[in-house]
Amino acid sequence: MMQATDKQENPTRSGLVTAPELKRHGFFRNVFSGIKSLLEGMKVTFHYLSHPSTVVTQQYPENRATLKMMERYRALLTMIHDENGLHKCTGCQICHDNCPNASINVVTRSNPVSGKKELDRYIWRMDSCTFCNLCVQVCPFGVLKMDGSFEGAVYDRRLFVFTLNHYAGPAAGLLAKVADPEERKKMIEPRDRYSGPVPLNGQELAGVKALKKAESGCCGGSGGCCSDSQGSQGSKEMK
Amino acid sequence: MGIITEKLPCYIEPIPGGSLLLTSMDAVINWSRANSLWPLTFGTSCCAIEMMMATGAPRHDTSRFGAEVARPSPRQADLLVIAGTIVRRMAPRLKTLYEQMGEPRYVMATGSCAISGGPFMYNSYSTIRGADEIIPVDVYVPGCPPRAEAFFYGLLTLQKLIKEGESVRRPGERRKPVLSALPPGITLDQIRAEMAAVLKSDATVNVEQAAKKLEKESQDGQCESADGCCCSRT
Amino acid sequence: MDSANLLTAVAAAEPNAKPREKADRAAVQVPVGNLSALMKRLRNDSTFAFDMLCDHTAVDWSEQGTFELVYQLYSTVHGHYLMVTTSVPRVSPIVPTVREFWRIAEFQEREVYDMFGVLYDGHPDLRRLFLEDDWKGFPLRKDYTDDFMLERPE
Amino acid sequence: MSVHITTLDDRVRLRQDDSSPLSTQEYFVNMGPQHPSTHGVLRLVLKLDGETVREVIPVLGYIHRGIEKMGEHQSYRQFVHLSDRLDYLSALINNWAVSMTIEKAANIELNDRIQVIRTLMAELQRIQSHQLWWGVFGMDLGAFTPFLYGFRDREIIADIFEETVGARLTMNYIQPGGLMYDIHPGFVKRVKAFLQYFKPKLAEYETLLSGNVILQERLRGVGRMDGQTALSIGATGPVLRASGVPLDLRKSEAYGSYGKVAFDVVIGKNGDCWDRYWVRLEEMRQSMKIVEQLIDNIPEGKHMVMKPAVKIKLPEGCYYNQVETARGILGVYIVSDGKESPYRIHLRTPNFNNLWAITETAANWRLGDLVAILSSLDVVVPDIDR
Amino acid sequence: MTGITENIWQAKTVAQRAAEALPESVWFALGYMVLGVVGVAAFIAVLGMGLIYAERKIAGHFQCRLGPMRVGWHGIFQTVADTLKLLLKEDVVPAQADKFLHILAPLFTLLGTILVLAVLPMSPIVHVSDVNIGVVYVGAVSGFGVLGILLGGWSSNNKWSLLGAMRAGAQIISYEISATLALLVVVLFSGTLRLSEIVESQAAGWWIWRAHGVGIVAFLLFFIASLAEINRTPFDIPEGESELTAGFHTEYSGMRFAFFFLAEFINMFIVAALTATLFLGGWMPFHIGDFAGFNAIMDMIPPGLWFTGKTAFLVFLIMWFRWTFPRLRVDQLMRLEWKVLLPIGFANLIAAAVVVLFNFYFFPVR
Repeated sequence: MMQATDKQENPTRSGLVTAPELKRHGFFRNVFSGIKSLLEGMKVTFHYLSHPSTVVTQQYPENRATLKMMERYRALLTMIHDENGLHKCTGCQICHDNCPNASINVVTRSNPVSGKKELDRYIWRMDSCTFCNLCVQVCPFGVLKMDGSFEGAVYDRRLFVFTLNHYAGPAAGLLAKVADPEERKKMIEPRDRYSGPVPLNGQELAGVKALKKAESGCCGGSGGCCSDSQGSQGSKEMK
Repeated sequence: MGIITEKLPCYIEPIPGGSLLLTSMDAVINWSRANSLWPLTFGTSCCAIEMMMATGAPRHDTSRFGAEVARPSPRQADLLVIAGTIVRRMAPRLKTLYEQMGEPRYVMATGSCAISGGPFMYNSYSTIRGADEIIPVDVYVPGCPPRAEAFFYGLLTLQKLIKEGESVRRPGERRKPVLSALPPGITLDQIRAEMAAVLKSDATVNVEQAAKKLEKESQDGQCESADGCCCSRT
Repeated sequence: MDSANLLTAVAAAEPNAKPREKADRAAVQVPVGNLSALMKRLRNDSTFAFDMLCDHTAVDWSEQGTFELVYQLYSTVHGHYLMVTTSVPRVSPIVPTVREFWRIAEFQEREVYDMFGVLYDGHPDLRRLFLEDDWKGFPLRKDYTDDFMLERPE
Repeated sequence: MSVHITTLDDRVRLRQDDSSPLSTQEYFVNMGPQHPSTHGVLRLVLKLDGETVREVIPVLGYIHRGIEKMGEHQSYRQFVHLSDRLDYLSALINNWAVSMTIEKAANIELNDRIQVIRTLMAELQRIQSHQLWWGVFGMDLGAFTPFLYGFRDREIIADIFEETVGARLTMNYIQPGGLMYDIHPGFVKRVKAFLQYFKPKLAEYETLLSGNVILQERLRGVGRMDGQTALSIGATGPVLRASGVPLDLRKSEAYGSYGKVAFDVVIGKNGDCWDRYWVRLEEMRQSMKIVEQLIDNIPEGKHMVMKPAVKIKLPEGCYYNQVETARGILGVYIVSDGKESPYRIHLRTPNFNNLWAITETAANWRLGDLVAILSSLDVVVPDIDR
Repeated sequence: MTGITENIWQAKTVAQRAAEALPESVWFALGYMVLGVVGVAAFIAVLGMGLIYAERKIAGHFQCRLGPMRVGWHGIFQTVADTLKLLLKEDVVPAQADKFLHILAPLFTLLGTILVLAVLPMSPIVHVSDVNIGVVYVGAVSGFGVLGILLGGWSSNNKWSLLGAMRAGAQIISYEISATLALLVVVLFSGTLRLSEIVESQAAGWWIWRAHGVGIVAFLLFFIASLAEINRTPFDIPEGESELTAGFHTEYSGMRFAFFFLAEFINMFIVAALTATLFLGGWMPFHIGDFAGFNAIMDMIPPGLWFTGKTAFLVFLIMWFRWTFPRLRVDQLMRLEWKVLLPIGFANLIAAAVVVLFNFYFFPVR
């Protein structure tokens, strides 16, 4: 087996490090070196006990105010809306096609005024999202970004279905071309960020049909089924 | 659950002042349960590593919550963290584990796989699409995998559920508190303001309606809809 | 040995072995009948000395009605790779086992049986590896259907 | 024809040995799928004689998700993110393996910057993976504190990844045609800070665990496996190297930037648990050496040589490529029929082969040794089951 | 020296007071007894919770983290919450288990610890019962613990439990021998089996060094063997988490698991307290020969505090071991006992006998 050593490529750089043999000594030497090794180990642990500065714990709920996620951390898909509240999504479906497990559903409609195809609802299923970032990468218009807000635990998995766009209507660039503010208002329709209970089964979710069914269902598309207006303040009370 | 939580309330309730006693009993019992969630050492895949980061890494340290006593035996555990994918072969075992746990037991599904099958949702002949198809889940923690802080947020959410949703008056039933309809970090006011900014006057009507609905529901304290948002367990 | 020399040497050792086309490394194709003999030669002959069976898997060419069995061999002595393939009909997929040459083949063959239903002649413990013993069908076959599986919605 | 299909029930049947009045009765015990030391949902059916392990029968499939079947329905780019979920502890290296196979097949040439960053990331991932292993190894042997120390140091690398990649475990960072992001401006500083931090910590690891007489007694000579058996079982990575076979693809194939750096292949002598332990510890040192050599010499260039929206189609044919992950050789076998998604994709995962070493090594050792051997093989179960 | 302490702290146990009171009134005596029982029970509960909290906190700081933080100030009520929860948790008895034995087992384990506590001289006044054969009694009743473990493991009808119980049985019984041999050294020196008298005999100096090298060896032997008897790391083989899931208490939940858990920690205290009593002078203050001033200052510290301090130090040592060392293997454990500790123990006992016989003392014994 050892002849393989010679056959290694890059022989100039190829060093081999071999594991050391564990030595056995006489009875008493064994006992004393054994006790010495135990004491050395105890010294290491005692060092940490006696130096409170080595404690590295970050106390999460207490440090919420100062906790800052890394800028690239991927925890929540968001649609970028500019200062006027407009997004650039055209409903082109590229993100949907690239999503590995169809967590993105782009529902389009034709505009009531201009009749053009445009974004109605941008539905994102956080429950199945793998945060692989492909959608953000492939978007030709830079519509999406991954946000670092990770606090998303809920009691009901239906709440993981989000509508990312704030309004249904043409993208920012197209809307800017419309001069008349009255017409602009007609062209867009509001959408909450949360779309309400959408059936969980993937088959039903696919397509507009399910959405319409949900809208006509018990709670309607806007308010959500069971709600807590406190949102993020909730966790402060938990303390 | 023993005598205290099962039979006693029936006797105490009729006594004058018994109701008050029960309420304070609730407070104490729920406090102890919420603060002593011993997890089962159970993890199937990637999420287990992040869970270990949360429970094991000194930086995060679940022992602050009293939840570092990971029990290898389901009999002694209170919290079953489903960390990772559940496949068809594992499903009966998961059910057994859940059944072996003594009441009160709580289940937390962390990560996309445990919530919905996640990356393995489609075209997989083996992956269960969501652990709640097998056992009832109390709290869902999104992420793939959720980071340690998200895990703690889930733990806090669970504590809230225990403190608000349990009572000795109705043993075995856990009432989920009013659900958070909005994504975390977003308040209704924020949406209202943003919407108003974009859509001026007439567009806000829709949001106002939603707000009224929300307020009404939160006053009622529970959901009226028939689709079972407020899951109770037997 | 580089791949051209290797192919020549294999062809000399086993006349029925033909180079497999459209492969990115040295690859030969042998009839099932010659597989066992060739593998024995490859394992024990010092010019080949393939002491490691890196990988063994199958491909379901359902249109041609065959399973292509793929063996990836590596020699730590010479540092060369060889891919050996053989085809068996889908209707009666029986292949001789190579377990006696490489221990790991026992488990890799079990996996292939589990996923494709390829039967290994002489295998000591041929049973399902990943799926339950009473699973119906072989999932990696192209015609596998399952009422549990969901298609990705478009 | 002697094809005989068996079931697990056939396998776990006891043969009563009544030949001698002194013969003891053997019995079967299920270890797993939920067991603290099987590191996931591995199930081992143990045939025990008292405390002594007579036979180990691994039963797999408790996390078999059918990734290979899914791969046939996904585009090449999408499949990369599934490779994260194989051996999640070396997710980046898995990404690299799949990407490299695709790049080789599609003849995509990469610039030096991409190669160097990939190599850096892979080595950091290797250190991180070994840190976790060290901690868990300590815990399996009953020492709880190393677990915490391993995780403490692992967090620092997780920070490095989080800053550049945006994820902590499942990265999807190395993609066909480059990298998802260029490195973060703070990357180099963080890595250097880590190197400075971790060197004394590694010495501390040695004092706390390696030098400990109890640990040495638990590992010496336990679960010995010679090189020939290891090769026959197809074991790779530290498990194979500990048995004295210096097979390291980083050296023999010199992919990425490994050809430009000096590092040593770490091998063991006896192939026992101690060697496997020591090989991994030393590999952390070697990985740090590689990182040190590369961190100051990241060449300029683009981080992506092709646009992410471009659909990849491989020419018809079959492609096999291997890389060295933290646990051994990961091989990716792609059969393409010229379409957007592979006709067949197969992953030769290192843990699949390494696991079977337990059937060779654990017999006639005690239950406690079985845990040590299993832990020294460092299996990640989702990587076995795929 | 003894005179001073006797004058200040007149040694009288609860049982003695009860016996004194008996002629006066039966009710009075009964009151004392009830007081003793309630005292011990309360003591056990508080002590157990305190020890568990301390362990978790100390473990935290050994491991660069904080330990319980969120329940009360620095998590001070953490174990209270745990106890309450465990009390109210569903008590599962597996269907296939031997129900009677399953329920009995944790009681046996806890009983063993309570009975030992009864004779521990914690200070001259806090001493429940002063048995004249205290040392023998301690050795005898601590065997209840292993009975509970064996019963628990057997009755659970679980192979892991049984394995754990068998390991525990082998281990505890083996190490009992070494512990007893080490204990006999002290008995040889002090010439009494009464624990209070053993403490008093150390007024001039603790046995650990007054008995020359013999004392130190006996101390180490006793401490190591006792660690093994209470299944603490590095000898936590019966409940080795990574090997046997949870060992003998795999099938226990709620209240009964809490008993095992509590017994484990009380045992830790008992080992520390016994070691302190036998080798470190119990509640005796630390004296150096004839330095009267120094000795007087030492005498001003109450004996209860001395006892607590010594015990706390040893408890800390046990925890320190736990959070540093890996665990041994079964056969190594047995080898350590039968091939290392036992021969040393015998040799040490003979050496002690020689010392006593020929009166090789640096200090006078009495």
